[in-house]
Amino acid sequence: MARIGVFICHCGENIGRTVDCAAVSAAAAKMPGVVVGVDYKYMCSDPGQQMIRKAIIEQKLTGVVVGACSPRMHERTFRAAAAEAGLNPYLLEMANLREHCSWVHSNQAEATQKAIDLVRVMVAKVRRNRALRPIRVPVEPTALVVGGGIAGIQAALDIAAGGKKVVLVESGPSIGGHMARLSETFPTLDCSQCILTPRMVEAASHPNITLMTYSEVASVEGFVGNFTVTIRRKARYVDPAKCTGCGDCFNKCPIKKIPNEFDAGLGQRRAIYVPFPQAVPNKPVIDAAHCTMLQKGKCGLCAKVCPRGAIDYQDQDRLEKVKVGAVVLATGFQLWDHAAYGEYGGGRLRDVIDGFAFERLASASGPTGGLIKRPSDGKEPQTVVFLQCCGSRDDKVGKKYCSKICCMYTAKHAMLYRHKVYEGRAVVFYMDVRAAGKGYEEFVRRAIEADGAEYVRGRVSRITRRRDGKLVVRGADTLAGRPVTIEADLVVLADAVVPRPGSEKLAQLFGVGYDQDGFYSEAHPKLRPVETAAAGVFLAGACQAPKDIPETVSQASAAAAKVLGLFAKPELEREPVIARVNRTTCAHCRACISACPYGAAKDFDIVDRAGKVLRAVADVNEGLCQGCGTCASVCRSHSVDLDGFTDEQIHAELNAL
Amino acid sequence: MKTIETGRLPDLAQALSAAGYRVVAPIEEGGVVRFREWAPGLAIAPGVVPANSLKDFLFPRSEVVARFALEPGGFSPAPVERSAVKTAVLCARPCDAAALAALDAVFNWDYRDGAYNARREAATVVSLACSKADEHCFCTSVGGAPDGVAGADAILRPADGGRLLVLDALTEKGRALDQAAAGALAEGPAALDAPAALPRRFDPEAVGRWLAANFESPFWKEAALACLGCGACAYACPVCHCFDLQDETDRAECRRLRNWDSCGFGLFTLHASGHNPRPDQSARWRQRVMHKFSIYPQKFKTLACTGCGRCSRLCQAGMAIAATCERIEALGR
Amino acid sequence: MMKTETSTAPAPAAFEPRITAFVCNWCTYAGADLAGTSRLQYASNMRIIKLPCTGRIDPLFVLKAFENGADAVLVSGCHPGDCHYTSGNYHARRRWTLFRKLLALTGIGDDRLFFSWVSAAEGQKFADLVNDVTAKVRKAGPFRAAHPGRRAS
Amino acid sequence: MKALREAAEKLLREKRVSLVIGYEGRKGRPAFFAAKPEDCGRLAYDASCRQNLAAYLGKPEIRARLPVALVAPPAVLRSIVVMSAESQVAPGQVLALAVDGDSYLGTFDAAGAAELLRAKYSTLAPEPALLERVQGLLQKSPAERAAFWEAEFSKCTRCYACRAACPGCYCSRCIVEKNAPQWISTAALGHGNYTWNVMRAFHQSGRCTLCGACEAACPQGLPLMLLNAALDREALEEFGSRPGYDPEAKPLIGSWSADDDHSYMR
Repeated sequence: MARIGVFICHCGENIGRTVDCAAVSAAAAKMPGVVVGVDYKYMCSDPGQQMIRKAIIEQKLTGVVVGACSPRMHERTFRAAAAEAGLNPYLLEMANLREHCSWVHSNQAEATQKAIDLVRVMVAKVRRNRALRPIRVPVEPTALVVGGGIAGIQAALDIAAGGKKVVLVESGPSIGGHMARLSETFPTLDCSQCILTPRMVEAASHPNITLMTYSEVASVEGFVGNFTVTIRRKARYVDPAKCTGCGDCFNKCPIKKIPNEFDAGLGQRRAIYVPFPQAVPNKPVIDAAHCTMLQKGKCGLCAKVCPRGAIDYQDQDRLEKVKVGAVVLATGFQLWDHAAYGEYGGGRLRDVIDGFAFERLASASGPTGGLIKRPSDGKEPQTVVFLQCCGSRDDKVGKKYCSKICCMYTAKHAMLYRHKVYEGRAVVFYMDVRAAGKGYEEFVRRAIEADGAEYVRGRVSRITRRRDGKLVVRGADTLAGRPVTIEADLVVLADAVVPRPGSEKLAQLFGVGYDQDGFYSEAHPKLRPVETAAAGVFLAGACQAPKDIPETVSQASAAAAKVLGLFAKPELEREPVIARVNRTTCAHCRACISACPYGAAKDFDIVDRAGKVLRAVADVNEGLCQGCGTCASVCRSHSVDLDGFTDEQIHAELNAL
Repeated sequence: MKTIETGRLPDLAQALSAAGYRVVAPIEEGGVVRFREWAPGLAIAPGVVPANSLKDFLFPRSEVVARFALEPGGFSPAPVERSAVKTAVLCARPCDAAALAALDAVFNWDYRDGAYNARREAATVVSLACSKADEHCFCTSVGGAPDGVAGADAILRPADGGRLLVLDALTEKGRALDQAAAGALAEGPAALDAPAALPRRFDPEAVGRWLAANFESPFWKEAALACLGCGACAYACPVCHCFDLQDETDRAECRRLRNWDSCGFGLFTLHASGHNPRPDQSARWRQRVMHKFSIYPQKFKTLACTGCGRCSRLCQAGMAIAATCERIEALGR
Repeated sequence: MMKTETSTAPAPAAFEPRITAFVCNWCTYAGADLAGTSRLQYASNMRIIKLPCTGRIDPLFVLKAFENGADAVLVSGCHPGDCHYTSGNYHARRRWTLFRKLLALTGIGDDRLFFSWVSAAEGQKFADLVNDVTAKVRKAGPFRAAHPGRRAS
Repeated sequence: MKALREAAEKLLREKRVSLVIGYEGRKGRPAFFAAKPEDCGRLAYDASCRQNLAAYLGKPEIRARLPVALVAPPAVLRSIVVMSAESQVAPGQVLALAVDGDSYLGTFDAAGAAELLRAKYSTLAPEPALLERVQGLLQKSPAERAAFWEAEFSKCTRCYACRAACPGCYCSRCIVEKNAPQWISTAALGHGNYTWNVMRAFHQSGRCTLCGACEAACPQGLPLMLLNAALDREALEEFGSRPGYDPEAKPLIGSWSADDDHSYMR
């Protein structure tokens, strides 16, 4: 038999002013199943909570309704109080008499009547409440970090420093990502590799970090705390265990003229190669597409010269399973292909290059040893035009959004160029200069004032190549309001920042959302910027939105903190509001399985002792279920129910109205 | 003889409602002839066996049998009015009237059902003898006749090739109705039409004997294959009387309802444990046949079937109880 | 015997509609909270049933509300794309598109059944919505006792 | 019909099925169950066969005898495809003896049935007369519509012949039989009848193949197809839903698209 206690709060004057709280508690006391009906000035105060605890114990209450403020305000408070008195916290419900009643109605009679109704509804509900226990799921204290750029490296190092194991997966042969390709970094102009490579080495050598380069996520099973991720270890054709990285193989390799991706195609590599001298691990892989041995079975030179017999042409992709409790996605970005702009040469003009190409030209470790030489004829360009917002802020051909980093790296490029070519002209076309950030505005001003970069506000309408090799850049100076034509030797386009190819597929594997541009969606744009809708999956870096290095690193550390927080307890506790299937009545129409946003509803075979399948039904995975209840309402026979919002509770609430 | 032209049945109805009767008669609506309350202007369709039976007006498909007011702090019983309207049923079928004996028996054997008896006493049944029958009719096989008078307070007999109907009062109620209807009736000679010729199809006793002895017969499995387990047969049947009690509660009160139920439903015998003593449709179909031809006769000395044929007329799957009985009789031989 | 079912009560002079609202916990319920904290005044005719998500709302809930004497029903949740559970409101939307057609066909029209997206930030929208719905239902009058969907008391 | 009988006989002789469910060649064309090749001579089919034999696939006694074959006009073929999309029919467990008018079209499994439907019957639609009645009803005022349905639903005795007739109603425990809580009143009174009939129709949305068996089965002659046809058209116009053409189809209720209409929401 139900013994419900109803506690009406005046909230000082907030409720009492418009609702006759005494009348409400008196009416409540007469409701079926109610044994206590009292009102008090401040229920959330210590004496108020004491009043509830006392009643629970002395009156042996089986349920409690607190008529007060919004449950969003104090449900935790009162449920905690109930728990202290030995009542299961989920046997307490709140009627919202303040936000939904006293504050929005002025007529006392009406407000009081509504308050009584709201309390009656909650009394009816709480009579059907069942004691619920928080869902406990064990946590595998190992993190998977996908992407070996600065974001992934930082996240991995922080998690490892926190004493937890990390599996760092990188699709390329080496970690380091784009940052390893940069010459200097704004706004301090310190050498990118100088600050990055120590981190790369640390990541590779850290006892808590397992590095998996040249590898990709193939499939994902499980849920927060208990993911099983299958990693595809791509065939390297070089046994890293045997290889010492001596370099004999790639020095002898006859296939020499493969454009080097790392150098944005400006330099060349062999068919067996390490992407760059400081690569980690510093061990070559064979590019099967270009290797004549793997293609035609001819050559085999590298195997001959390898002193350790590390070359294995029979090598194949392997699948490896790892169990992890949390995942950090740090897959980064790439530059949008400006070939879409016919007016800029459609990608056919060799001296119209993108930001990365310029980084490689300016980099001491680049194909030109740090000398600015234009690709077509290797001459030093005397006039360089830099073009911002190439594909950004252009929803016709390019992207709607601002790529955020281009203003700064263009200023840096202009600066670096002027440092290397004293007489050279650096002309920057821009729409706006967005230099919000510590030391950023100063940096741009330096480029203009100290280093004499010429900033022209306006767009470039077309770039054409003249016979003599000059690039004729026609545009408009919108400040002066006149057309400008510049004869340039090199044009650098600040192409838009876009997600890596295949990032959608990866998001789908992990159940992470992404926007129309393919950037991963955070759980909340303000308050949960590193979480995703998929519990236990976090974001770091430019895979979520264009970011510069400091931002990327801070988000990576934030993600690491989230992971460490998740790993702090051996088990994780979740709200027990989850769906349950009545296997006796389930007809296995699979509507719930199709509807579940989390893949928590699954097929389940009912088997006899001999293991023979008697019947298939639907089942809900407690770890994955988030408690939306969509499955319950697509179930025609109502064989799925939702704890905390059961059919019985809702039916009772409706009958009380 | 007291006569009325078949086409003028509404006059009879009019006279009776003028005399304070609620008149129930077969009335066509949307292609379906149904017993329903007659109102001025409505034509009466005596030609066919209506889709529903007389039962509807004595034992309605749903009725409130108890009320509880949800007072602050608890429940308290509220009165349920038992008033039954004085009703005349026109053109009931002899097979409908014959069913009354079976209903009276079950609603009075251990406990006098107030609601049923109030309506029963207030009802005067005027049946209409059948001058034709269809392939589903089999009253003659279950002790009835196309012009049978069992259960009727008065009977109308077709005469002069169906042009006229001759009214014979059979009981006190019947004579009272006769009086009330006097205005609509003519006095004169009429040549009674021959009742429908309906050869006997099976012997219910033989069927009953086989049933009592063959509960586990494999016959049932195959005989019930077509049955889809709806309640159409039971609800159309003039004798079926099973019901279910349901409570419905809202903010103000709780009502206890008595609703028709059918042994054809799987839920009918489903235990709370999940066990079902009648696990499949063959067990349910067997129950239906046995109840009508074995169990009920043993208990009340009367069959629970009057051969009206509604069940087979309405069955979407072509289940026919008469055909089943024929086969059972054959099995018995 | 159906008589008790079909008595039509004439609308009382001052008709105060009873409106039942089914709202999701994360958007509309929070929006209603915001209306409160902003002290926006609105009609007191609506009673809210809180659910985790519009995805949880079964059409049976709506019919039960009408059966129990609601003069109108409101269903409200997160805007498309805002669902706390990523897609519960998309499932709800499709369901209601079909269900309202069925109700319209059987005599429950747009003046009885209302749908709205109200985010946690739209306190004003919620208040306006309640006032607007209440006004419309006042105009529409009591949900006919003769409507088969309503229990005759 | 000869071809149909021979095909059925063959299936039984070759033991590909344990049972052929068809219509019998006597008055009313009741369901007929052929378990032996020699029974097949009694099979017949014509337009008067309104019963949807796929409804038997939900019956445990029949499921216990799978694999079975069904005599199936186009609407029944669609029912079989819907049931296999809803994992009620395992591949190869049900064979359809496809018929149309008086011609036999061959024996198909669910996938084959879907192909046949897409090839030959891609434009099945409710009869114009039926749609006109729906439109006519929608022209009326809500009060008139309510009155119309009240008159109709008041005839409902809750015999559930409609449910028994419908292949879509294969739930082992129908929602109306759920009593904790009892969402739908089992009393054959206004509110229970309304909720029952409306929910029965709604539960078929995106699944109903408009075979008409429910209306044909109703002893009281309720115009149930008005509800089904209205929903069918809405589902087609709003979501392009055409149930029974794809054995892999996702359920209409239980899937969504970001560009579903919500003009009626504010």
